[in-house]
Amino acid sequence: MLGGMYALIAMGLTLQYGVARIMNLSYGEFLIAAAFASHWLFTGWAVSPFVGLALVVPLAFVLNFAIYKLLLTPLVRRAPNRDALEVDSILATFGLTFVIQGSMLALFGGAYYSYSFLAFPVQFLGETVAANRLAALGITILLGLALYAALTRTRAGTAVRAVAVDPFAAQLVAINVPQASALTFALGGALVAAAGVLVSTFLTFSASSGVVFTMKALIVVVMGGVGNMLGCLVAGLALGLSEALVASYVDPGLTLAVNFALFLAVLLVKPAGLFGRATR
Amino acid sequence: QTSIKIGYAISRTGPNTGGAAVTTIPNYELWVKEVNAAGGIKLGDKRVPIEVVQYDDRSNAEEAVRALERLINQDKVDFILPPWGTGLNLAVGPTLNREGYPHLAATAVTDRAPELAKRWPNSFWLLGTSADASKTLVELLSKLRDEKKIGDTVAMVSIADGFGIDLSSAARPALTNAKFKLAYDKSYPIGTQDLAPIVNEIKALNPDVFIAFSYPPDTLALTEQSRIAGLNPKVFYTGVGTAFPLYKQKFGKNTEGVMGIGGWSGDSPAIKDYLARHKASAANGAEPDRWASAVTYASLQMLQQAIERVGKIDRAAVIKDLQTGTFDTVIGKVKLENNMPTRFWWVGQWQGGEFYGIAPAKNEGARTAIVPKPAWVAP
Amino acid sequence: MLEVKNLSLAYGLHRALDGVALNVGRGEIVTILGANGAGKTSLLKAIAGVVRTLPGKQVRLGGRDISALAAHDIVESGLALVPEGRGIFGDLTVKENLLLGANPKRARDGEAARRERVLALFPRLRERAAQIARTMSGGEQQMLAIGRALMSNPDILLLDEPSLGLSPAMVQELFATLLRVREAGVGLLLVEQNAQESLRIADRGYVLENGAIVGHGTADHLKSDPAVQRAYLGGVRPATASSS
Amino acid sequence: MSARTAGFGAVALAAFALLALVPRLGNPYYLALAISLLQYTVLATAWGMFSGPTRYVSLATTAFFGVGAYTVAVLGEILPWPLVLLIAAALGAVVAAIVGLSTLRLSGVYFVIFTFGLTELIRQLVVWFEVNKSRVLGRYVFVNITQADIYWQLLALTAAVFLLGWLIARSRLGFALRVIGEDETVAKHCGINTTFAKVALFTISATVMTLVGAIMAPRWTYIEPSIAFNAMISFQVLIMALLGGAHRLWGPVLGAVPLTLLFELLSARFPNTFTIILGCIFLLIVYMLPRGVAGLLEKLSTTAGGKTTQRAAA
Amino acid sequence: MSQGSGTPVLTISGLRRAFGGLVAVNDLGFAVAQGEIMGLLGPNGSGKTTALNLISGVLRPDAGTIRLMGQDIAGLASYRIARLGLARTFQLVRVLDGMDCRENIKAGLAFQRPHLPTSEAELRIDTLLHRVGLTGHDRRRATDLTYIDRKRLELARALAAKPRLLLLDEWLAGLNPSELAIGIDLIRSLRADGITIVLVEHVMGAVRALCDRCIVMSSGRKIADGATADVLSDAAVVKAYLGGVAADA
Ligand SMILES: Nc1ncnc2c1ncn2[C@@H]1O[C@H](COP(=O)(O)OP(=O)(O)OP(=O)(O)O)[C@@H](O)[C@H]1O
Ligand SMILES: Nc1ncnc2c1ncn2[C@@H]1O[C@H](COP(=O)(O)OP(=O)(O)OP(=O)(O)O)[C@@H](O)[C@H]1O
Ligand SMILES: NC(=[NH2+])NCCC[C@H](N)C(=O)O
Ligand SMILES: [Mg+2]
Ligand SMILES: [Mg+2]
Repeated sequence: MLGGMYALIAMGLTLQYGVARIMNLSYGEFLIAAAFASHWLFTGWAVSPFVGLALVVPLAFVLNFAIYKLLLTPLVRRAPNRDALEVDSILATFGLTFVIQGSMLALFGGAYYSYSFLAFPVQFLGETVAANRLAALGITILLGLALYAALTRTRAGTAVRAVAVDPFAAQLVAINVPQASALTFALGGALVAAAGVLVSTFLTFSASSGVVFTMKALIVVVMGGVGNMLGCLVAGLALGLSEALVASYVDPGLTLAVNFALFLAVLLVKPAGLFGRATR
Repeated sequence: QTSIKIGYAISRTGPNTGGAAVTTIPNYELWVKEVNAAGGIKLGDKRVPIEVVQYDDRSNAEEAVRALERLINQDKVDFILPPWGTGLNLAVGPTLNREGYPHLAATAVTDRAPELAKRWPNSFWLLGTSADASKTLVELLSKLRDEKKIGDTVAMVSIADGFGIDLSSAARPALTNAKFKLAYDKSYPIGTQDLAPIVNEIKALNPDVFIAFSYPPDTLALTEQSRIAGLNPKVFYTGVGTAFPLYKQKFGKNTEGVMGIGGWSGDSPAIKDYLARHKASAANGAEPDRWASAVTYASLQMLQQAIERVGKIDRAAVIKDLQTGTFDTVIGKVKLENNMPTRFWWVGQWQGGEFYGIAPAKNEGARTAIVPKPAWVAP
Repeated sequence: MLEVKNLSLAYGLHRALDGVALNVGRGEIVTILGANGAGKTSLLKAIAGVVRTLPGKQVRLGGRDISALAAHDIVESGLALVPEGRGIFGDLTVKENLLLGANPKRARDGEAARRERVLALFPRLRERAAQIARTMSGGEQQMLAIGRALMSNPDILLLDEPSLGLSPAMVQELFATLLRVREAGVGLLLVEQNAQESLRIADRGYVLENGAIVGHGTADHLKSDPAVQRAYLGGVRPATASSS
Repeated sequence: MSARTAGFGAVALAAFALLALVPRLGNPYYLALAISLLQYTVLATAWGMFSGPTRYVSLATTAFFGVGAYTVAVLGEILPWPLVLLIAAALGAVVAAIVGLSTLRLSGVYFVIFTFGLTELIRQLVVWFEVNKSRVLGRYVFVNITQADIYWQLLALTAAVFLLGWLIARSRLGFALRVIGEDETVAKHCGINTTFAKVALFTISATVMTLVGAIMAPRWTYIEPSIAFNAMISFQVLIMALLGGAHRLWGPVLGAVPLTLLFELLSARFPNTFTIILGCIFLLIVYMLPRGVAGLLEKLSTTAGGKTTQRAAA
Repeated sequence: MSQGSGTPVLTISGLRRAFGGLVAVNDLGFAVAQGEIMGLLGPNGSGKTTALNLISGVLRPDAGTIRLMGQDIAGLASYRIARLGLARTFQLVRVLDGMDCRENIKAGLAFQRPHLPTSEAELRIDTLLHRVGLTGHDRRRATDLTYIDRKRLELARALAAKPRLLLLDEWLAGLNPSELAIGIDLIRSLRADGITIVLVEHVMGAVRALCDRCIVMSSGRKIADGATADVLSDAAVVKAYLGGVAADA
């Protein structure tokens, strides 16, 4: 269950970082922003989050596209190499984190927000689970597999990965690199918005809870292997599962510890993540 | 003296934001607005308005300490209002003590409160100790058992931080001494996002009493999960956040019979009036938290009354007055003993959409507990 | 087919190309001779649009002005570059690299047939379809780079030292292939260190010195030019000089 | 060379002597500010000492800072202060050596996030241990250490760090690290024991961070994991060092000092819109100073506008 | 320096390394005598670079022994092997781009045992700069060098350690004919210093000019071993490597 959520929140980042090469530290803030949007639509206008998805996700896509074009393109242009871009994007999105968080604080204040949607029990594999979480899990797996297939099985998806591997060579095979990067970044933004909406149906959040999601997402992304959708899905589910198992059979106090230990162990055994290809 | 400068540093960003935004900030703002609307604080025979200097401590102990040092040395404020939460109140304690400012900690729960009050005579610990909280809860449970309203299996979870651990460490021996059976006793780390495994396991144990010493996000999550899993014990008690307006907003009818830490005398006219004023003043008509909000507001009233009785900016005298005086506040008459109140609300319960104090039962306005808790209804 | 006029390029203050003009006809192999650092690589990159050039250039491909196009659009219009250092996608498989070669829309028709031709040319690529490109040997990567460029169905193919790191047998095969590619009507602009080899298959050649064209002529003409011989065909003296 | 070094040393010495007088100003606020400045100066410099030459971006600052602070929380009231510091430093060094040995084969983000995960793991374990074994969470430290004492200790540490950094840069270890930063494979073929070099530097840098945590701890009376292991510290230090320019020993200071002051100024002036303004200013800085403050200074001081160091793909 | 010509500098036997199912080096064995320049040839992907990586410690062998001057170095860390007197260059030239030429060379000698005193090291750097033809480029950064100068610098760095054995992976590739001549002279001159060289190269002219002996690999296995002229006219080698027409360039 929880694993689904971990995978969900990480998918957008694996696109943005793994493919568009932007290490987006303001990732969690975008997620919370979408959660707020959904909350506002639901409590203010009685718009179901599923309908909200249809509103918020395209909006996020456009917004992220604009952000990439306006804020990040200059950095991409001036970066002499990948490392420099990574440093620059860390710094810039760190600044962006403050801007977005500050705006949300101004708009919504610092209080906790939460609402109830699909909060009824359903039976699933002999377990009683909340419908909203199950819905999120289902959507995650669908999205994850669809994206994975798109990235690996189609030419366009392969092109997107090619940009990640070598932007210089990508233009030699007629890929419009700036455009492809912007679209990928925007797609990542749309995914995180979807995650935000879904997460808001079952988690309590506040304007300052973004960081937590950024870090969780980063961990899942890295554990799965940067840029790999399937890795993202598997790593997310593995983390969620281990957390649940430890909570039930060992000690709920150790869930996060075990989570991190699992993550560290994976990296020690496979330094490039579960599905990563060792670069060096 | 044309104004009284009052400063505070509060968590506007960082993990404490949620608590500060619900419990502390609206009350500081409400109080300042009301006082200034009335012309200010009475110093001798004239009224001087309050001038506010405020900072963001970013939920960080170091920032909080430095912000206070700035308030004191740069802004030269006359009085300081404390930050939100136990940790930060402890962090700023030495500074306020050294500089001789009264320290009215209204959102800190710590077992070292009596000792700290001795060490720092300027500090006042208005929310009490966790040992007291646990003891009161267990007394209530014992009474209910004696009345044959509940059995003796208890499941307890606590958040793994100072608050949850203090409370559970105090509750554990208290429960055992009272011959309760502790069927489940675990803690979970801050930031746990899925409490379903815990709730499911407890459900399987089918306890009579469920106790969670939790924080707002997990208080909501535990309640929601319990409803989904159908964990419906005779006593359902959760921690910080149960008394929040958000809780009522989210769970509506399902709040009925839920117990939680805190509570207030919901029937008292003073509280009713306070609730109305709070709603009118706060952004989006937000309601106060039914525990520390009222205490916070009361602490401000106490400060004002002490200043007015002294009649001038004399912090030592104000501290003295706070130690010895009697105050008329929204939570009733307050007279501190050893820098702590004598009366706390430790257990509250949602009854008909209001969170009433139910224990200690000797408190004025205490309601009788609804036990067993009614079954969850579909939302 | 390809006409270049007034092409200039500077890295900071250093002028790497100065008013270069050249042309390559349909089905023609043209080679560029020049010392290390003369600007050969820069020239190919400039034509392919992957470096910023000084204003005033004119590049026409099949009569169409492509001077203002971005690199990816230049590929679309029928010009492919096999860059120095190969420029393959190291983390992708051989198969995916070839798939991307056919990414330009003009290359979609007949993709399967072209792939067959490329794989027939470099059987190693067929064997290793699923290998991660980065882990291939130096020469195998070179094959992949050329194969990928061919997949884009170019009218003009620019090759920057394609024989680098290839075994002698492979070089011969490569040159034979280039001749066959030319047969199909593709124009080739070839940069090689080994001027002798390249003049052998080329129709014409240009001599580039310090960023400027200082001479050109047919391959035979260049081969017999004493200045060219001295500068670029010095060749290696046979092994007799070495002690045994 | 040596005359210049001596001259520079004299100036530095004088500067430190002058700085030592800050507590005498008698304004606790300035003292607090100075403590903050020193804290971040040391942390960022220590960070840059390792991450600058090796280009490993570490988020483990908090882990070591926290270990230091927690050591004080546990032992501060029991043992004499110098011994507490010594134990903290030793603990930090041991943890760093273990971490270093296990992690330095990771590269890029994998290392970054690993260090973050590690910090969280340590924190979770501390929490779990406290909850289940010592049954307290949140410890009180009442020790007789004044703000001025903290300041002086930090100042001494600052001096030590710069001296150390300077010595390392001139040593073979420093050179080895630069080679590693350029191309690790080549470094190995030059006979450099890359693992040892990296672990050694990581340990030195981490020990310093641990000491900062230990020295700062008495400032807060109450220490719990969320205070000691506050992940923000890692981020702030990283940002400061990057902004200042981690490729120079003195680079991180140039980020730490202005940023600390900026944070301070903004939170003093604009407590409510603090975050937004900070974010905007931050973005501005990033766009205007592509190579950090150190890069800007270098550009101003040399006419030969240097090209960016390129990292050969290893 | 012609002492100890009896023991081979490098002895390899039964060397094997596989990547997944692909056996890149298979039961490879040979010995290189002191002062010899040995050519290691073979078609693309035959395992030459892999063999060099195994010898220099970049990769661990799955099986086999590698002896450097009698000492078994199979599986040793590359920095240890380097300190035992083995230096190499890379198929794609690798210099320390952010450093100047002096520092690049210094990197090659600073970590050898025993340490050289500073003055001697500086002297050695000067000598090497001169030796490879980079005099006057001391303070130029490696990025700013031309291709051949980068190759020169890489060689100088490898030489800085005074290696007993030098592995050159296509060091001559990409040079034009006149540069090639310079390069060949440079390598030949190394032999006079008593450096033993294993040379991977596809430029036959250079192989003929330099190598006393050649080994030819194909699909990871050794298919020929002997005097250069003999090996290059061997039918199997011609078929697998040189192609129909014997290379004559
Ligand atoms: N990115 C760059 N920045 C600065 N100078 C450059 C850059 N690329 C090339 N140069 C310089 O421009 C000149 C021409 O370089 P170019 O690579 O085009 O030569 P080339 O003829 O291809 O040489 P080679 O035979 O070595 O491949 C050289 O002096 C080179 O140093
Ligand atoms: N890390 C790896 N993973 C998988 N296969 C590899 C790896 N490294 C090398 N190979 C394969 O092993 C074989 C030998 O490669 P190697 O680089 O040793 O060839 P080479 O003889 O140096 O060729 P070239 O002359 O083209 O440089 C090749 O087929 C190559 O694809
Ligand atoms: N109603 C409240 N918000 N109470 C505040 C409790 C604070 C809690 N003890 C803390 O540490 O942080
Ligand atoms: Mg070139
Ligand atoms: Mg090779």
